[in-house]
Amino acid sequence: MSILLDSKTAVICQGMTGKQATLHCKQAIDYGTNIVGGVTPGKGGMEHLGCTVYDSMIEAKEQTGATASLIFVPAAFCLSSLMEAIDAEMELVVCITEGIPCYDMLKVWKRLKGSKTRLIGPNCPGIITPGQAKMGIMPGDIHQPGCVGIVSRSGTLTYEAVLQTTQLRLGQSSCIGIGGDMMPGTSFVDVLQLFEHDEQTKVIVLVGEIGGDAEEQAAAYIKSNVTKPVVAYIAGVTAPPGRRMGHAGAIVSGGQGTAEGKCQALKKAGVIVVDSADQIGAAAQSCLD
Amino acid sequence: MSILLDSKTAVICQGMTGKQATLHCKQAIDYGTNIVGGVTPGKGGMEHLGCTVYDSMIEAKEQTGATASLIFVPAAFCLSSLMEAIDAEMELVVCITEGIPCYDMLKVWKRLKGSKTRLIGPNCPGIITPGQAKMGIMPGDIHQPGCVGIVSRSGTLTYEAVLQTTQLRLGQSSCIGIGGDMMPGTSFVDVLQLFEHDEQTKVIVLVGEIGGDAEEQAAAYIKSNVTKPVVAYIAGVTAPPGRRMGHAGAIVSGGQGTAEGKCQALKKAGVIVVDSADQIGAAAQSCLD
Amino acid sequence: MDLHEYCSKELLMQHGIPVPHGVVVSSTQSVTAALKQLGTQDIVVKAQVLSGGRGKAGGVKLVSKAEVEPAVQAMLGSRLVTKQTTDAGLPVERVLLEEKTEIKQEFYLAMLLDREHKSITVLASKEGGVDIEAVAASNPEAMVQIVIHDAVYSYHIQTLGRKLGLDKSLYPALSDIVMKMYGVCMSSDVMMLEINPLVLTQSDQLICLDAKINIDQNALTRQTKLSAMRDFSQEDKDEVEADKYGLSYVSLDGNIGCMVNGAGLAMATMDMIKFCGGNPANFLDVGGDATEERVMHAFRIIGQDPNVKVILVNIFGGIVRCDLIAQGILSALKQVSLNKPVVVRLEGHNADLGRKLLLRSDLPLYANDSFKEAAVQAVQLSKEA
Amino acid sequence: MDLHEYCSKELLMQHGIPVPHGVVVSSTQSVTAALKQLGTQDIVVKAQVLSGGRGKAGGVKLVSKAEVEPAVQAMLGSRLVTKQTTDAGLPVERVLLEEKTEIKQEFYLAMLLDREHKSITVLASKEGGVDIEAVAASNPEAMVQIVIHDAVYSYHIQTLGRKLGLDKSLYPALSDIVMKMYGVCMSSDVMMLEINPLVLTQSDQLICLDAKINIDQNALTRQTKLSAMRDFSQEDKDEVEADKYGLSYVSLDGNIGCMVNGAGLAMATMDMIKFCGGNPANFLDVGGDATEERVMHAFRIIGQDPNVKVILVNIFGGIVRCDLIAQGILSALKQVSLNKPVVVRLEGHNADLGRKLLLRSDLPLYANDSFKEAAVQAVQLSKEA
Repeated sequence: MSILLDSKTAVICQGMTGKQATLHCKQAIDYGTNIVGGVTPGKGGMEHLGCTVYDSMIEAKEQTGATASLIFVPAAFCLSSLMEAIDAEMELVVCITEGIPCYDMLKVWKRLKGSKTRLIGPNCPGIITPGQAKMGIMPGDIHQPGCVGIVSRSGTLTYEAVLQTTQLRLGQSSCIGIGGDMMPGTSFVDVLQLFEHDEQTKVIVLVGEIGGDAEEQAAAYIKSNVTKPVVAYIAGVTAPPGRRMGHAGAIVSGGQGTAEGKCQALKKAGVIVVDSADQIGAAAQSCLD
Repeated sequence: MSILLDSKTAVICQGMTGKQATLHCKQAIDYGTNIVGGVTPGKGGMEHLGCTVYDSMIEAKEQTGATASLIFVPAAFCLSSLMEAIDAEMELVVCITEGIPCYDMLKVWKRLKGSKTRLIGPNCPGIITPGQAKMGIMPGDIHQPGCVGIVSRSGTLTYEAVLQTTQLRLGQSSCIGIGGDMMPGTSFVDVLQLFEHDEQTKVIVLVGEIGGDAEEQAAAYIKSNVTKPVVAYIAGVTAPPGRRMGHAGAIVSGGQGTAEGKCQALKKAGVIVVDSADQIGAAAQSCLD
Repeated sequence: MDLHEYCSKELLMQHGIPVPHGVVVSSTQSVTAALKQLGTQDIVVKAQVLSGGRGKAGGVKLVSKAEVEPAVQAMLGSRLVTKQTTDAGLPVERVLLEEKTEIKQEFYLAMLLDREHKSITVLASKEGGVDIEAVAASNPEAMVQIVIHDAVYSYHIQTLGRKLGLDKSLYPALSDIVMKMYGVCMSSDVMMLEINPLVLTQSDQLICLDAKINIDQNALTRQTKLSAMRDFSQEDKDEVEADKYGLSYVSLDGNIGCMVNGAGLAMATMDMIKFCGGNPANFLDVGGDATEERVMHAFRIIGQDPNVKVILVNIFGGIVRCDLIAQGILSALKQVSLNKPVVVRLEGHNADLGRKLLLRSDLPLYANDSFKEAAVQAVQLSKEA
Repeated sequence: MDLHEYCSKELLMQHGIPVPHGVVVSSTQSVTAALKQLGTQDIVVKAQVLSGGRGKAGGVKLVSKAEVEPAVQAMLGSRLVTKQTTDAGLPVERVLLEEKTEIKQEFYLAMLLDREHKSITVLASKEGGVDIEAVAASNPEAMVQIVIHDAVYSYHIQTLGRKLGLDKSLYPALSDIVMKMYGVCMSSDVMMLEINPLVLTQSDQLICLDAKINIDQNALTRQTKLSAMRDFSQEDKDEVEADKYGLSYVSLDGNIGCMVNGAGLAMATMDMIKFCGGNPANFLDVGGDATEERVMHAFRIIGQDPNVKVILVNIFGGIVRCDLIAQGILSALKQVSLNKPVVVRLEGHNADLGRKLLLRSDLPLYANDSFKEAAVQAVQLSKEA
């Protein structure tokens, strides 16, 4: 079992012929991901990484039967690509692109509502189901099939959690980076729900950060809906208010979105909150003893 | 049992202090409908028909706990009222208003998607659960509690079906006029689904008319999802193409939306299609023998 | 409401969409001044009537500047009969003079409010300048359909450009036109905006050679500029009059006049007449509150149709009491002297009382409490008359 | 990106939103000409710095026309220190001169991109012209919040008008302002548009007395006019420089410089330093591909902070190989002479190889394979230095 992605999921890459996309698609294919085609308007018919490139998503979907899309399109053009993927009714869309304007995401959000698409990202490392498939930019080799479900707003910080759980031989069921933007397509709550219903997942690791109220929402959801143990780490205890810490979403404003508030909410919901990032793996293991 | 509306449903009337609204609210209250308040901006605090009038829906909902709204607001202002009802997360909204511009309804449609609201209408007679409650302009006295579920795009034509089933002592479970506009909030398919799952409903009467493909969609749905007998009558066999027959939605264009096509589709789906409007009741009775 | 070609093009032009340079004239006197504004040697002369098929009917002519005035003279004041009009045709009160466009390729491009998808939908075809319904029927593959959910995105344009076989260098021009068409639709309550043909000129410009716009009837009160463009001369005069009194009226070619409350019941009544072997002369919905005044105007308008031999009234008294309606009918009939038999079927609230009132009158009235029997009676009377 | 008050007001004015009549000056010479354009006897003189709390800090003065020039002279070229700035304050390079408004009532009115509701949200209060966060904290009832899902509807305006206690005669003016504010937000990628105060004048006009606009950083490439208004003099010069090289840098007041890849890990590194008893000097994310050039610039910028005693590098080699990163660090350190100890923690792809490379060098480098131990080491070094 796994969530959202497995070795059979047929994946199209939008913007496949770009440099970054080529690098990461190659690694994804090597990892075992079933990438069945690419989309680059105007390059329809060409071959790339052993796949056919199509002019449009609808064509790519019709020809390949793909149900998922991985997006590497530059931020300025990404709105159109996201809409195209939603209009083509892709079930899973993973958007790696960083720097998409907020008002573009506002439009995407309105279209997502009531649509058939689940969007992960943007500005995220993507999703991996260890040993099966990956859609994203995470290094495959630090992962190992196992029982920890990891969900995170950050990239490299996720890898820390992955590495720790791999070194402790717990492994991961699936890892999802929901992204560092203000309005991610998939929230902590969405992923918690999936992990709660996933048999393979025995313990959930949530890696949050300052800004917004995603962690508070997660805490409320966990309290009433999650029976599995949850370990959390929140980055940004030392971040000063009013300053954007790299991620568009990582900003404490008007006293809202502090790490302290998030930790407290999670603790009240019964979550094991660790103080420093190197304790994530050990805390996850302690839940399984 | 009944669908959507019963004697306990707490109803707010938007535009309650208007002339038409006053007339029909009075009749609804006499019929037994649980009308708990009205909304007319600027008239908050006044008493009307024994109810309190509020300035806004959110206030009215908070004060009364209403879950349904009946709208009599003039077409030019109706978009705002519909949005207000949706934003207040009313579960059921019945909009009687005729003549709302299509582009306003386009906006309403986008908001309805993924919202908590079911909209009936606009440009419709409303919904009645005989013996319990009515939200709309239909004459209560021709109805009788019973086993026929009626759904229709027309007003007075629905009353024909009602009267016939009342005279045959079959009675009605619920009757819903989905309205004569191009883009009704609730479709035949939506109501068929409700009737299929309603224990009280033993036979379903569908009254359609030319224009659009709502009847064709209904036929497809019936074929694969409806186990109860369905009787249908389609008005407009003699209507010439390209002319709008009163209702905004009743127009045959480009060879699409003809009565003939609709009747054929329904017959193929196993529906009993009657040739003239006076046969509806008898056909419904024949299903129960 | 349909807009004339010259009005449609004016609206497009206001939004920055390219149309040929042209001038509309309503008299031969203004032709000379108009021609001074036009640059080409050959001029396209187009009769402004609200109907398709003008070309084949002689409503569109390509002539030299010298021949423009006689061509305009021939058109103005005449009635143009096309495939889509009645035999009486439509009056030509204005003629559009346009510069000739050198055509390399013709396309079809339309936007419509799509009730199925609850969106604006683009329809397009490589085969432009012809009867598009024929293309859609004979070669559906040639039609492109693109659903625009919330805005026009570059992927829509790329798809459209590819399907139309346009060179990539034309995508920006196509995008500009499509985006602006979308703007026209959203801001002007457009039900249908049809450009047929959209033309690629010899100098590789995209330009709208003909345009047809239909505006949402329900939005005319807020589209004041557009509703001022309504040309009643192009409409059925009885229908226009009925509209004035809030009556929905459509004239048909039978001989049994119908007066009904409710659009669905009105259609069902027409169908019932046909079912019983007769022929309806019209669709008429008097609306929810069949007041005496409305009923009177309805009788008057129905009576204006010389084909009508008998009138069938079918009223379902819902909220309104049938006895009041009966009184309305009686008093309306006294004011409008019809000299035609009227069959009245009343049902619903106080129907018995209503019928009694009608039967007591000395007018040629037949009261009937059955929908079908009333229709049978009307059909019989129409054959006797 | 924050806009200056005068830029914000210019943008509002372009959209037809009422603001006081004013002129911005950047030298005392232009004061006389500016005053000719202003009609009132008393003039409001406002220092243009990107900070709140200007009034209490002496950045806003109400003076007679005669006193304007000396007031401007005192402000221009000075640095304004407010509650919200650092002790160094911000340079005043422009001063806004405005006609005095006769105030009847002050309100707070803001629109912001609301991440929680995925919408634009209106925030408003009867208590305007004051610190709104204090109002929100002390009297949350006084704050109105209205979520705008897709457009401003009349019911929004009615709700807003009632909650602000406005007379109904002012609803149309309020509606006009709110609709246009919505237009500004949608067309200019506005994260926050704050009008504080919105003023009801003695002559019953609504007018925006102060305005603060923040533009989405991600949208600056398409908002060319607005991004041209960016005033680098108001920003931390190291942060501006870092931004030039694609580095996310925020200076803090500790003494341990940080260089990390990934925003989350960068924050976690700061936190770890604090957790181990130290104090981070900055947040710095070198980004996904920590190229040699970027690493070099990062070292240089961190090194410019005189407080920095030691640098902690924390890199998780995901796709990039750690040995390549180690080489980049070594060669960057050779180009930038730091004279400060550097603790490097490398993890991930080829981390062993990377560590070996670092250990072999003769630079003051400490390689460590544990996140926590590296932090402990850095803290210790910072205390020894």
